[in-house]
Amino acid sequence: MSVSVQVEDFDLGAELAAMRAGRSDIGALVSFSGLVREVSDGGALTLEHYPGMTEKALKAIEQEAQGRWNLQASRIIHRYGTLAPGAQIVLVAAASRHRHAAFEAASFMMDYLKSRAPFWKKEGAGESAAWVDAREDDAAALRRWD
Amino acid sequence: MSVSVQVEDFDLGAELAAMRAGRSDIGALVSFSGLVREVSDGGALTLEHYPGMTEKALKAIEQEAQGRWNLQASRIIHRYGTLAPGAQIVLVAAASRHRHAAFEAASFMMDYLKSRAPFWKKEGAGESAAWVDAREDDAAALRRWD
Amino acid sequence: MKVLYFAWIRERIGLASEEVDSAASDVSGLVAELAARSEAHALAFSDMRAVRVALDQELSTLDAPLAGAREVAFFPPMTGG
Amino acid sequence: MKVLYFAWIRERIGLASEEVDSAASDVSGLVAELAARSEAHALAFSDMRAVRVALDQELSTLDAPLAGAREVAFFPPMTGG
Repeated sequence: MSVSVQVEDFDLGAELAAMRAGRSDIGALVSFSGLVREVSDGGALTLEHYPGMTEKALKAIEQEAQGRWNLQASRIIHRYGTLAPGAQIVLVAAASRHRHAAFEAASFMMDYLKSRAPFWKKEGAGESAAWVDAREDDAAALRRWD
Repeated sequence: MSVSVQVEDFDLGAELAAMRAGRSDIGALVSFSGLVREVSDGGALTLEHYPGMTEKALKAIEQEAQGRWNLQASRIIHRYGTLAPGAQIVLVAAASRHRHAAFEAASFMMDYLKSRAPFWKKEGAGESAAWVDAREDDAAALRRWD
Repeated sequence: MKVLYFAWIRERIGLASEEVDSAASDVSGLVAELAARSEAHALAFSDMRAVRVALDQELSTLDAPLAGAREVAFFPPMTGG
Repeated sequence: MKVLYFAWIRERIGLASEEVDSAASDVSGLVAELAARSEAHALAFSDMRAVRVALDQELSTLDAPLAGAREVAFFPPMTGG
């Protein structure tokens, strides 16, 4: 049940281990890691965000997931700043007694985060850098949870 | 693209790190960990399997997922033997360019594994030990991929 | 052929495997032969709705022909994952 | 009130934030005032289909009343995750 917005990288294994440490009531733990894909010009990705609103939005998304599914634990980490190809951008994880709840909650949090958390991606560097357009299918992905 | 059937525990973080090591074409990495939940009498869980068929079945499930989605990497690890409450039983992971493929492939592999991989769970120890019944909703979960 | 048993079928029969010379042409015929071997076998095969079969390590069905299978396994519905 | 800009809206206007005394009653009225500030502002707000707004850090809509909001942010559709 916690949210982090940070420049630093995170340790995926340690984060998932912490969610289940010392407990035996979790049957299913699902994690999603979003990574920087290499774009054609090989440049980095820069993420801008809205400090203050970002944390609120991520907490609201986590709380909404907690309300929809019976979760034993959840975690959202989103990085900002300049990230190299292959770097971790985001972690979303959900722990539940049963696998479908964990899968659905993680998928839900990602769909919401894509359209509701104030992050903006810029690809490349210098003159050729360009803001990434929002995807219409991200809006469609959000609607399937209505 | 690999399958392991083993008694030993596994390092979730290291497994997921290995799937994306040295590459920058993966956008999404989804993992599912199945854990031993504490049952009322607090006993352990024992998993029996069918050596030979198990490996074949898991490879077939992984291959089926590779055929249905465009996956950059996948991994299945399933333990057998006696496992304490809180222990890791199974890992299923899928890496893809986009998040929906990774989520669906991981969810598909778990649903198939539940009904198609020759493992049998026994809860508790000694006289009170009992074989776990197959769940009707696992069969239903499988049908949604038809 | 080699016949394997798993989980409660193995426990009920008291064997993990046995060598069988079968004249049966399909799985059902083999089950009838096995059930005649002992009371424990008969009990294990008394409710075939709870029994699954694999021929040479591939899931199959009770009405399937044996078709030269060298390894036949009987077990309850799977509960892994 | 404090007005914040993000991503290409920030770049186009050349400011991350500015203090604004607004007489507008709703977001659209505020946008009209801001667009009158400079050519850069006018350009940034020339296609409002590409602009999203938050009032006091909550997502809102262009027809929403300002209702005493102390912080108004304009930005393109989000592309995180």
